[in-house]
Amino acid sequence: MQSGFPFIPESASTQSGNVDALYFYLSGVTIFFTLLISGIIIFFVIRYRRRTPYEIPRPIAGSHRLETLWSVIPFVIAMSFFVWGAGIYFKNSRPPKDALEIYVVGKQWMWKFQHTTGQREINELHVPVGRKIKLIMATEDVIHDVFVPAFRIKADVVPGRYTTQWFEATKPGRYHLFCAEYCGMNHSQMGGWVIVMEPTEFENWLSGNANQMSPAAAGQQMFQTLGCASCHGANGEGGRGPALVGLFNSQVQLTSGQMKADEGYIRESILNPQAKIVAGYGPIMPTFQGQLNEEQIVQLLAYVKSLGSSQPQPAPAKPVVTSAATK
Amino acid sequence: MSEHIVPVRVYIAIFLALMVGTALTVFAALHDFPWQFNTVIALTIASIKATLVVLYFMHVRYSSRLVWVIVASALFWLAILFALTFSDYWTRSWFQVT
Amino acid sequence: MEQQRAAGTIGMWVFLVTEIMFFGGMFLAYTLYRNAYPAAFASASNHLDLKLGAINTAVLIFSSFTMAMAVYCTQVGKRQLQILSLILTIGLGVSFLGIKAVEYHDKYVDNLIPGRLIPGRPFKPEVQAPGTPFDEHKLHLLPGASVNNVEMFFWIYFAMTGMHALHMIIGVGLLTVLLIGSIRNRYSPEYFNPVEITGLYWHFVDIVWIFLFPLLYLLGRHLAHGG
Amino acid sequence: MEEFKVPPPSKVNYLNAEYGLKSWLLTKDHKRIALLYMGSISLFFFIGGIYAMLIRLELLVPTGNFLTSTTYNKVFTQHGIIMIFFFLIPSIPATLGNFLVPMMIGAKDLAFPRINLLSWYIYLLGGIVTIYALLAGGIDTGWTFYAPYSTTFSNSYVVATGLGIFISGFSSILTGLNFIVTIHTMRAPGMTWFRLPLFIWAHYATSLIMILGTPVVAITILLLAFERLAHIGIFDPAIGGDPVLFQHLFWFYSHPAVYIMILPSMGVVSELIANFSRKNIFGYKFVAFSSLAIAVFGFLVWGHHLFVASQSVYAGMIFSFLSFAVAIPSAIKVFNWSATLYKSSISYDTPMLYALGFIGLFAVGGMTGLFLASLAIDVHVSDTYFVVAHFHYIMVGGALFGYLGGLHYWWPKITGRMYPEGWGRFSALVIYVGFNLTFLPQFVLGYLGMPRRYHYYPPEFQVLHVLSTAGASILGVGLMLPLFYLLWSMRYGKKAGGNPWHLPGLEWRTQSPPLTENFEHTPVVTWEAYQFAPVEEMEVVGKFGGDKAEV
Ligand code: HEA
Ligand code: HEA
Ligand code: HEC
Ligand code: CUA
Ligand SMILES: [Cu+2]
Repeated sequence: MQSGFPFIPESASTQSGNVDALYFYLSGVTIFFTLLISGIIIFFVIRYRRRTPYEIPRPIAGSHRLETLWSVIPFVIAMSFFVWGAGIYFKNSRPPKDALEIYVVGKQWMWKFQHTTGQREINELHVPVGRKIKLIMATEDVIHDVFVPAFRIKADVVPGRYTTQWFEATKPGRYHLFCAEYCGMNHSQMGGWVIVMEPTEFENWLSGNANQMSPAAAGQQMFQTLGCASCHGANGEGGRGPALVGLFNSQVQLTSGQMKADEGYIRESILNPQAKIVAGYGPIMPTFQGQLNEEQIVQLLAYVKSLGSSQPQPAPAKPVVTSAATK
Repeated sequence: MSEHIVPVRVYIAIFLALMVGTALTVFAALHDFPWQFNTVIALTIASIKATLVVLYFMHVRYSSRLVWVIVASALFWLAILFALTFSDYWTRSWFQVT
Repeated sequence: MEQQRAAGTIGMWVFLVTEIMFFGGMFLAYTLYRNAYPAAFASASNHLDLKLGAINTAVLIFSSFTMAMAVYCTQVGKRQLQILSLILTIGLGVSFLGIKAVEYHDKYVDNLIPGRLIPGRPFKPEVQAPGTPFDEHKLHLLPGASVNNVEMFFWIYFAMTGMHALHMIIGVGLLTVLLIGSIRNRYSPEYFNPVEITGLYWHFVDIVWIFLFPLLYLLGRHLAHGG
Repeated sequence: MEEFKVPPPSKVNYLNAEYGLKSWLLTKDHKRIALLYMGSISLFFFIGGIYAMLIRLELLVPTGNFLTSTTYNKVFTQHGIIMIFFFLIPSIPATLGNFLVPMMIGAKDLAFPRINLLSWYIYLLGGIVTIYALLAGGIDTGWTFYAPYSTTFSNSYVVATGLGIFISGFSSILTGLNFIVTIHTMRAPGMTWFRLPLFIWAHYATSLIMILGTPVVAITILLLAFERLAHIGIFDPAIGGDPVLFQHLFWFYSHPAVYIMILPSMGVVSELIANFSRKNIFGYKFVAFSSLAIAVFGFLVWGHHLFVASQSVYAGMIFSFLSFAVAIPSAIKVFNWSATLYKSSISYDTPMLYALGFIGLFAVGGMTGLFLASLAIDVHVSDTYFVVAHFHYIMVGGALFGYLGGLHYWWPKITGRMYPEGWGRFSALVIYVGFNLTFLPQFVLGYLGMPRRYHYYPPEFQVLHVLSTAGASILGVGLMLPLFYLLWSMRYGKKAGGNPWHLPGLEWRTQSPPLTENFEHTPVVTWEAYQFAPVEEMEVVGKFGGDKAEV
């Protein structure tokens, strides 16, 4: 498990190398300045120690030139930190289009994962190496946080909305998964492992656990039992309510404007349908708030998404936080 | 500090202005203006009223520079609180609908 | 003495800065959620009693005026008028609180007290069904408004007006002390700092209301004409 | 030319002017109030320190079960709350600041002595309410109180603790208000703004933060309490609220609050560096204005605590940028202090050791803050021990070192007696070593991925945790020493005299301990800050500093 170099954790994702490089750069600068300052101080302290009890050294007023110098140099260095750090961050917070989606629901104190193909896991996540993975995350109760040190990723999971993050594992292995936002009694045990497998192995694992219903299928079932179908049509083709086919990622015409139908929007449409009314329809859809847990909402979402997205999905502008808060 | 004593007629004038402002703002609120102008009008009138109170009832107009600075800094910090918080919310997709 | 006076005034101004920031937190929350849920906030806003709100605004402005007069009368040494102004200010302040209490009671009757602020009386307004005759006790929801977010409005309404009322109560207390002081002839053109500082505080409370009134009562009125 | 006389030491001073408990509890003397504060914050420091020791003890093994998870969570929460709100925020301002601000500007007292006393009572009330909450069952939300855990899910005394913090917040507002008004209106004749010691500038900047930030956290905690009690709140997603708004409001205060903690310490260090090297501060104006700059910029960066909290990516970049900007005034201070030492006359007295230690440790703590401000790195190390190490470096290695240095420096003024120099140097050394051993390993732990607020942890982290605990025991012993020898010196220490360090500051131009009124006459200031005069002149009554310094 431990890598050869004991100061950094295992590096197992496409982004971990970038983060480490920046970390080394900052460490270098920090060590340099620490040594510089300590060196200067120690030198002065010895060189200019008090030799006679009452000596008075000549006052020196200061020097604008020097002061400007040591304001500008740190500023320039700091800006290099900023540009580099923000660059990696910005890139890493845009989930790629072709990512494999995995739904994550946190609750005190466990993680539930569900693959689009139906496999469910608790506190363990199996993923293939070399595939981009996007986590769509929700929580049943308080704020949690998915943290995988080996991938250098971390993002809070916030009540009332979806947050996302992504990674691409580069090395098969077992890596720590931690909850990194304090969430109560067993916060320190709310974790487990991310198991990265070779693609073929992963396929085997998938088929070995294939007896579960996919979230979309489960969502479809609920769509019937909850009575969504009575308004939206048996297959989401529309009726008293608008058609849901091709809804995902399309631009919806609302009475109050336009909006992209992302995950957050669909979630809100189910939980707080009054907030945003589709143009041409009345506010008749009942709210399902309080009747569904996050897992069920995720399944409905998966079903609506499975009805197809009308447009080629443009790269979302604000990842990690793409989501909208629910009303 | 100034020993400036503000004449009574100034107080009366300000008082009347404030009353007129109140009437105006209620009147304006009941009319439908395009875009967000209802909000703009309401807040502009409120700000004018507040400014009048601060300048005349609270004597800032006749006060030392220090008092001006104090008032200004309060507004400045309030602006920081708003501006930077909204730098988050306005760049989330939450506010896409207008 | 002069230094003392300056210190008192500056001290009060600095204190008012903290008050601004204190209310600032709530104004921020208000702005945020008003932007997020305009329809719900407008619907809730329209349910407030515009007439009482406007009267209260006038009452408070009038009290600010009498307060200013109290300071003036102390500065020029008109003691009788000074006492009268203080009594008027207190009276107006109390009237404001009385009217506010009436409004609060109306909300109580309509089950609009949010959360479980009043045990056993949760937030549960009746919503006016479309097409039914207008009932002032029912919540008239504009399109796009959800009752949940109306509750948010009412919480912000009670938090802000409640905090404001608390400041009014403290202000009335301070004014009462001043009144006793002036009856005992404690203040004079040479020594009027306590009156002046209390005045600053009182005007500040007035200013808060000057903003609360349009924000809480007026924005969104135009969406429901005459409502 | 104004003659300034050092009065022959009078037998009467502020300590023995009046006797009895009542004379202390009803005192309006800023110096006595400072001592009241000093007693109470020391008490809180020790409570907080005992919690720290419990944390370190428990983390000695990966699955320690000396405490249950619930208890562990309460322990670190209460450690954080007590150390921050009841120790570090009031530490320097309410003790050394209270004692010295009037003396350094040549005033008899603060502008509002009664408000000053009131602030202590408010602080005490807040402290008692908090202690009550701790005894009644404690609180387990983390010192940051994040909603909705704190509002809905925690089964602990959140409201009572919140109330305690809310109350004590007012004491900090009143202290800030008092300082601002005092510095504006009560400076002695001739004490212009640029003759003020840098300690005063630092306190002025601190006070600004106190009055501008504290009210926001007060209203936030109030709303949080309502949300918990009445199940109604602006942070509740069920009615459309956003839990992240709580974080914005909390950090709008709590980030600037970290500068409430460090600025006074920087003020102390400026005094120490100048006075123990007998040299005026290099670039006085830069250092003075950098304090104000920190106070202002400090309000612009709070979002760097929300980088992984689902804040918008763009806001993250803005806050990251601004966080780097706030580092520059700190950098200026560090370099100017170092430059002050050039061609100076450095003594190795205990306060100076603390000051030198401060510079190095603050630099490390501050620069690791830059790691956190670099977005990509923060994503990895946020909420890990890297953060824990960062802030202990600044708050213990920085702020606490400054406080200890200042305490030793002004001890003779406060008590009239010297502390034992040998013990002072020895314990400074022990503290320095213990401190680094405690917190240096935590940087490594953090980057390796050890999350903070973890009761149980994977075994591969144990070695570093053991190192840290070992360091903490050394640190604990080191911190006990001053307690003993300082108390000892109050009775047995060498008599100090008015100006044991031979310094020009106004506070040294009166007897130790000072009179209740501080000075016999209102001083008239004719000299610049840190203008050192030959010792003969400092000692001779009537030819004191000022007139000679005209040259
Ligand atoms: C006194 C307290 C104090 C101080 C002064 C600071 C100062 C700084 N802090 Fe720190 N911080 C805390 C206390 C403090 N902090 C605490 C308590 C937390 C955790 C809260 C919690 O979650 O519980 C925290 C957390 C924290 C985070 C969030 C981490 C996370 O949770 O993910 C960040 C992120 O940016 C940060 C950044 C900074 C920066 C940039 C500074 C800067 O001001 C530092 C500036 C100083 C220097 C830079 C050093 C001097 C300069 C030089 C030696 C020259 C060389 C410089 C250059 C080359 C640029 N801090
Ligand atoms: C002023 C602020 C301050 C100070 C001075 C300290 C001082 C110390 N802190 Fe603390 N700390 C915080 C503020 C502070 N801390 C905060 C804000 C948190 C975050 C809380 C949260 O997550 O919510 C934190 C969290 C924190 C953690 C992380 C807990 C976790 O995330 O799980 C740890 C772990 O090592 C720790 C250790 C220490 C140690 C060893 C000291 C030592 O320096 C303490 C030394 C002092 C003494 C030891 C007292 C004097 C001696 C005695 C009382 C005698 C007894 C001694 C012996 C028997 C040896 N602190
Ligand atoms: C009583 C009829 C009714 C029921 C039952 C119903 N809906 Fe709706 N739904 C509507 C109407 C009408 C609209 C359009 C108006 C609006 O936006 O509220 C709508 C809108 C939506 C939208 C947004 C569509 C768009 O084009 O933007 C989604 C998504 C949705 N519903 C999903 C569901 C799901 C999932 C269920 C079941 C859990 C459900 N609905 C149950 C009537 C209904
Ligand atoms: Cu979930 Cu911590
Ligand atoms: Cu910060």
